[in-house]
Amino acid sequence: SSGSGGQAGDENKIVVGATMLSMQNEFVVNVHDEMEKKAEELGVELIVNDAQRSALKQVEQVESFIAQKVDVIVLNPCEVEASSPAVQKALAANIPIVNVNSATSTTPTAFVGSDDTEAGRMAMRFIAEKLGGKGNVIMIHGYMGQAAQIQREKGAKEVLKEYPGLKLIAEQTGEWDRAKSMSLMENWIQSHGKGINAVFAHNDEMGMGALKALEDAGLKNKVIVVSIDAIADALQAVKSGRLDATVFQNAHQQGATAIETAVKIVKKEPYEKQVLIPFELVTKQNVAQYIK
Amino acid sequence: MLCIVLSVITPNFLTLTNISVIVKQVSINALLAFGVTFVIITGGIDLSLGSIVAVTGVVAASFAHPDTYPLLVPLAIGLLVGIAFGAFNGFIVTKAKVPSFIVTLGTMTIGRGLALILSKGRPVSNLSDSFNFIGGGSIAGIPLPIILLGVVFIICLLLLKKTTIGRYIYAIGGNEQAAKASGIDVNNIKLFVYTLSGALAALAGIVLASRITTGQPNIGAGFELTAIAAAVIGGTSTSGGVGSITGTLLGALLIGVISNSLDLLNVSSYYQQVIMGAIIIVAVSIDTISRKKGD
Amino acid sequence: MLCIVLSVITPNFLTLTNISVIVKQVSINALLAFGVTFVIITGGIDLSLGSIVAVTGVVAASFAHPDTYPLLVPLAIGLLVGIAFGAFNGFIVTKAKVPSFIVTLGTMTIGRGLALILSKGRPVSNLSDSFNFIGGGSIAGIPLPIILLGVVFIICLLLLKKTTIGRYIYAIGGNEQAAKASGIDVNNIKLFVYTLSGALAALAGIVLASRITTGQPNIGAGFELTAIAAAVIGGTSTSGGVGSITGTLLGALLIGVISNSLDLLNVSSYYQQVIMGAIIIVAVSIDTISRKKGD
Amino acid sequence: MDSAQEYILQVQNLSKSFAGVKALDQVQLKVKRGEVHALMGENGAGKSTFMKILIGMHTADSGEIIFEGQPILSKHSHTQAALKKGIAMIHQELLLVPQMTVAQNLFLGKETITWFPWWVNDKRIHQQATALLQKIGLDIDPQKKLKRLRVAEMQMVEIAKAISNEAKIIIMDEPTSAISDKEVETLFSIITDLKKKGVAIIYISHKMDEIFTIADTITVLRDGKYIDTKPASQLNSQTLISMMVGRQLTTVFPQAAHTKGEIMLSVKELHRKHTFSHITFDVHKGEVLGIAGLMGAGRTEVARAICGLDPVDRGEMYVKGKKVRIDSTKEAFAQGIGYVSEDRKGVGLVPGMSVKQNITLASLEKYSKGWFVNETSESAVVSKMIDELRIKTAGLDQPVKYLSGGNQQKVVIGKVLLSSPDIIILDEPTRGIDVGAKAEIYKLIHQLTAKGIAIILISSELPEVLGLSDRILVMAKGRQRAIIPKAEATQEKIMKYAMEQ
Ligand SMILES: Nc1ncnc2c1ncn2[C@@H]1O[C@H](COP(=O)(O)OP(=O)(O)OP(=O)(O)O)[C@@H](O)[C@H]1O
Ligand SMILES: Nc1ncnc2c1ncn2[C@@H]1O[C@H](COP(=O)(O)OP(=O)(O)OP(=O)(O)O)[C@@H](O)[C@H]1O
Ligand SMILES: [Mg+2]
Ligand SMILES: [Mg+2]
Repeated sequence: SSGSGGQAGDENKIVVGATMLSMQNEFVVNVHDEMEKKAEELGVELIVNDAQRSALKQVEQVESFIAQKVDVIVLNPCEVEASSPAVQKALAANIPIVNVNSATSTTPTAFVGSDDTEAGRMAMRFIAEKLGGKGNVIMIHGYMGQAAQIQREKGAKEVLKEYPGLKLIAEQTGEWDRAKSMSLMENWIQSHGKGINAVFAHNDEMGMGALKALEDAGLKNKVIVVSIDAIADALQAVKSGRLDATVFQNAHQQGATAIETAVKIVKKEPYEKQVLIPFELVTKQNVAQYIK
Repeated sequence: MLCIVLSVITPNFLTLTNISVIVKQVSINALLAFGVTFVIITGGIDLSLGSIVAVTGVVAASFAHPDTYPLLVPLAIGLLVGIAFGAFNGFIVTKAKVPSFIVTLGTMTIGRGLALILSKGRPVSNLSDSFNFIGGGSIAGIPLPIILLGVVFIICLLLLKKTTIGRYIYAIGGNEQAAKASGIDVNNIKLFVYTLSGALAALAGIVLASRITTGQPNIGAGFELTAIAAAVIGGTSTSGGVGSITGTLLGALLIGVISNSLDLLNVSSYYQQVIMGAIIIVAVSIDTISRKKGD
Repeated sequence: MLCIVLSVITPNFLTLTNISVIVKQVSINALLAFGVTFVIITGGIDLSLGSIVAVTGVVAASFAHPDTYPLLVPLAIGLLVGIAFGAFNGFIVTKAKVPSFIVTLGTMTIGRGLALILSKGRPVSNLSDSFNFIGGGSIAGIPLPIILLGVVFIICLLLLKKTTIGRYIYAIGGNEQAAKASGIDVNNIKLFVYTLSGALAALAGIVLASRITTGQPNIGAGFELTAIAAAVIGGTSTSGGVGSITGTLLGALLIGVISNSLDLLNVSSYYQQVIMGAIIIVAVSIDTISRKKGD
Repeated sequence: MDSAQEYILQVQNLSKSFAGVKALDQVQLKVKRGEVHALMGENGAGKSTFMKILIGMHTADSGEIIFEGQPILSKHSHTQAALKKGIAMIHQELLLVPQMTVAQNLFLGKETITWFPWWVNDKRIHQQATALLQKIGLDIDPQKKLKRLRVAEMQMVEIAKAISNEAKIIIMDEPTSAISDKEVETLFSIITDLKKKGVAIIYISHKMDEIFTIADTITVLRDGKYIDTKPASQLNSQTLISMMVGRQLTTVFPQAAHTKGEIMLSVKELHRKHTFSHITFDVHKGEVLGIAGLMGAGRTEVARAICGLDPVDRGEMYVKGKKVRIDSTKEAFAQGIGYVSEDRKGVGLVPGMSVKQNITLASLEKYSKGWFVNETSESAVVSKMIDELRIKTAGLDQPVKYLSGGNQQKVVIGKVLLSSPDIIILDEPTRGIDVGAKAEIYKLIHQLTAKGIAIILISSELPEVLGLSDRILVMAKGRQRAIIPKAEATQEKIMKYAMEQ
């Protein structure tokens, strides 16, 4: 069957068009899986496109959804600004659009996600408390310019400002990548050696990379490592006491709520314009409840 | 041959709006591919395209905030940046005789860095409506990027097929020694070709920034490979001397149509990649084999 | 020449541990660069390296969970996958006569898709200690990746310089017609070269997966360019017939040292890119100019 | 009755066409052991195509090849098999690897295997190469990169390579097109040796005197068709030529008195490190200045320097009395100097471009309005040139790489003529050109001088230099040894200066 959308097939079946930031990102894949599950449960047709991190592609995919006349669009934005035209176009075409996970500068019909600034704050506050407000910190950024990177940095730096005893001795982008961040950490161990007290990585992949480098250098027991996302690998590492903490971002709830909200909008049922799903700090104490 | 592949794949999707969507989507890649076609015909390569797209986008956007400068300023400055990059590539390739692969790999990295430095790593947004019109507006119902693509296509076509410069470009790629011995100023032509490629990348960068209403410092990574792929699928030989603008346009359309179709068919993005790769190999294989038979 | 650049840059960083760190970091890129050096000398290119790294990493990791298969199984299967990819590249290049750029661009996309399909887009983790030892362990204080790099280096060096196969590889790149007229089985040699490149990429993929203790489906994008850059910086000519394994190793080291130094100096990543690009262009320019003077 | 024993090679009804153009039409050939069998025909007659089928580089469309009583399949490219069976070939277009050394080229594909399979022993190869080069009296360092050699040396390497194959039959496709008399002698003594060992030679050349010196039997092709096979003793130059061209052909060097005019080009004390020095001469309007010398005398280098292809270290040049500095070919063209290179493949042609595009490449601006090429006037002028030079081509748009060697040479000449130069440097202009075309080029040279064009003619064929030049400059070892007026010039005198140390 040609997938070309709403006018074909079952008259009553709602068609949802979704464009995802990148299906190579474990977190996004998790959100996506939950969306599919929910779509099946609610009996709606879900068309998923992968923007492969390109805002341009994302805009194009939304244009394509508009041409296909889908009933509602779910957008997992690549960029705050650059993905905005997608929202504008959908609204202009009178198709409701729901942002999931991160924001665009143009306000969509509804937003489901979490506040990345809060995640940055949470992680850095954990470090500050563990170090007693004094020590040398390293930050490994995500891909520069992406919303998650900008906001996680912002949150972390807010906390750093509160603790003048904490010194940010180095920061660099690990491009969300485990191998890259491992190399970075190896190099920092060369230049800063035992001077490093804590590492904050913008995601778990990079956190795990830094962790491995520290372990290889025999420094792990002296350095606190915290990252964000709570991917399976990271949860295992927290459980076994290798990783000090990760921040749980609830992919499942985000994905499910996004579809629910989208369907509500189409059915003209009442819906919340903004659903903020809180981050949760995961440490050795509470890790058990996050491991499936 | 490619035409056949295109028309076999396409029919289901040939609604008028969808064609316009596809062509619009293809326009950025086609602009880049036109430029790199010239470079490849001379026997070189240009890997800096994606970064030039990012830099020019960022720079143009910085001058395109509402109520600051007239529209001409961001356009002119953006183009100049692209031309400067292209000219730099051409200069090093011709003067220092460094392989174009290395030079443009270098400017690719430099360009990316500059885009990030100039934008401080943050997207440059809040652009004037007139600027955003370039990538988003239409004239007489035809989206502006499509019109632009058409104009550039015709200019490039004429330039390559009908002018002395075009003839010299083929000659250099076919046998540089012979071109030199025929009194052709090889260095100047090469300089021109890289500059043109840079200028077209700048144009693409401006259209792109306007289309997504932001100057994105990290956009465009990998664009160069897709552009080169379009050129090579369209029959341009990476060993130089052979190629055409029409072929490149068809190559770009093929890539665009495949990816659009797969999206429409709701093929999972993982399988999309496998299918896309396979179609490209198969299409070019059939093309090569049938051309050989004709020999 | 490159040696000089290296030693000018390096002295501050010449602690023994740092050298070992650099070489370890360089090892992945060097393995890929060795393979692609063979391909480039025959006049081809291999863009599929990064994807092969990802696929083999994912596949090997899938068979490397603790208490499942003996270590040999993930290693053998991983290598086989890489060999299959390489052989496929070689097969299409020689049989369908499709330009290697297109073939390997196709397999690059296919490989990435397969890696994602096989891993369902999620990293494959929880690997056995013995598997993780390959990339993380040391023998007599020397990290295993460095030992491996040394062994592969010597094999590649001998293969290219001392065997008939190496001789024929140069001949094909230098003048394919002449090679054919001398009775060399050009297709077989090309097949071998792409297969070797695939096998080395598989090796790199296994080492990398072991080093980061996960099979990552999205790793390796852009690795091919860095590998090609190492080869070309090391003097391999993209037009074929010229190149050496030692040169490629130096090229890879240069890239590694620069990026390590810039990290150590805590240069912002934006400026790092600009500096990295500039150094590459300048280094190769000086190299080219001085070599021309020596003529 | 012909016994299969006697004939090492028998070819029957062989046909081959390229994209509809019949290159070979039912040709046949019978070669005896130990004979030198000349294959003759005009440019484009199909000789090289025929030979490439024998060596397995082309596939025949139909026909039968019997080698040593066994049929050879010509369905696949099988160069390797042909070499193994004992067929070797000296290629018209030198097929060598420029980046590899002489020794490596000589033993490419037959490196001696040592203690380990695939292991090459470069020392052994080097020794063997030295011995081989010595045997054929060639003074080249086997460790030199091939691209550093002169064209003539490359041709000798190609010859040495074919000989080292220990083949039963050696095909020689214009082996002497780039070498001088001394090397030709060497080659002929090698051929005599080979004959004694029972090796058969198929010999292709456009040089008549060579044919009658060396050939036992002659087979003639014309337009891809088999004409006849005769013992060489039954033919002479005239009868052979008429078999080849199908008509009578006379006058080799047309005798027209040149009227010497003003000095067009004057070169004073030109010097380039390691290549030539003290080059001083004038060329007058309407004059042919011949440059003679042995292989490697530096003639080509002087020509390249004058045309701006290579830089000079010292010296002055005057065009029509005006001092000029020429740093690029563009300037040379602007000063009215045109150059026909001896290396048509490397410097002369863009192989992938059409005949038309190659011919107008150096003068395109004349056939364009503004930036745009005026294709009508371009086609018209090219058609005229094709007629004038009798270039055999399927059309204006035929890529030159599909032309036969001789016709390619004519394209290069046509290109330079179109740039309407005042001074033309012809470097081995008749290399690989058949007798008919040669006569036409000689005629052309006279037409040009009659128009007042000054010509510098570099040629390794002494009769040609003697026959065409008004004065002859002799070079040896990069130095100018003498300038001899035509009246005083003899072969012996030229050779005396050319051999000077
Ligand atoms: N690969 C090819 N494709 C198309 N036509 C070709 C090809 N090779 C040769 N020809 C044509 O076949 C004919 C015979 O060419 P060939 O090279 O065999 O001539 P030849 O007798 O060797 O001439 P010469 O004396 O000039 O070397 C020519 O008309 C040529 O244009
Ligand atoms: N050292 C070198 N490096 C590069 N090219 C060289 C070198 N020596 C000679 N050549 C090439 O060889 C050609 C000149 O050689 P050639 O033997 O024709 O010289 P010549 O003195 O004119 O001899 P001939 O008498 O054979 O014409 C030039 O085209 C040049 O490019
Ligand atoms: Mg011939
Ligand atoms: Mg010469």
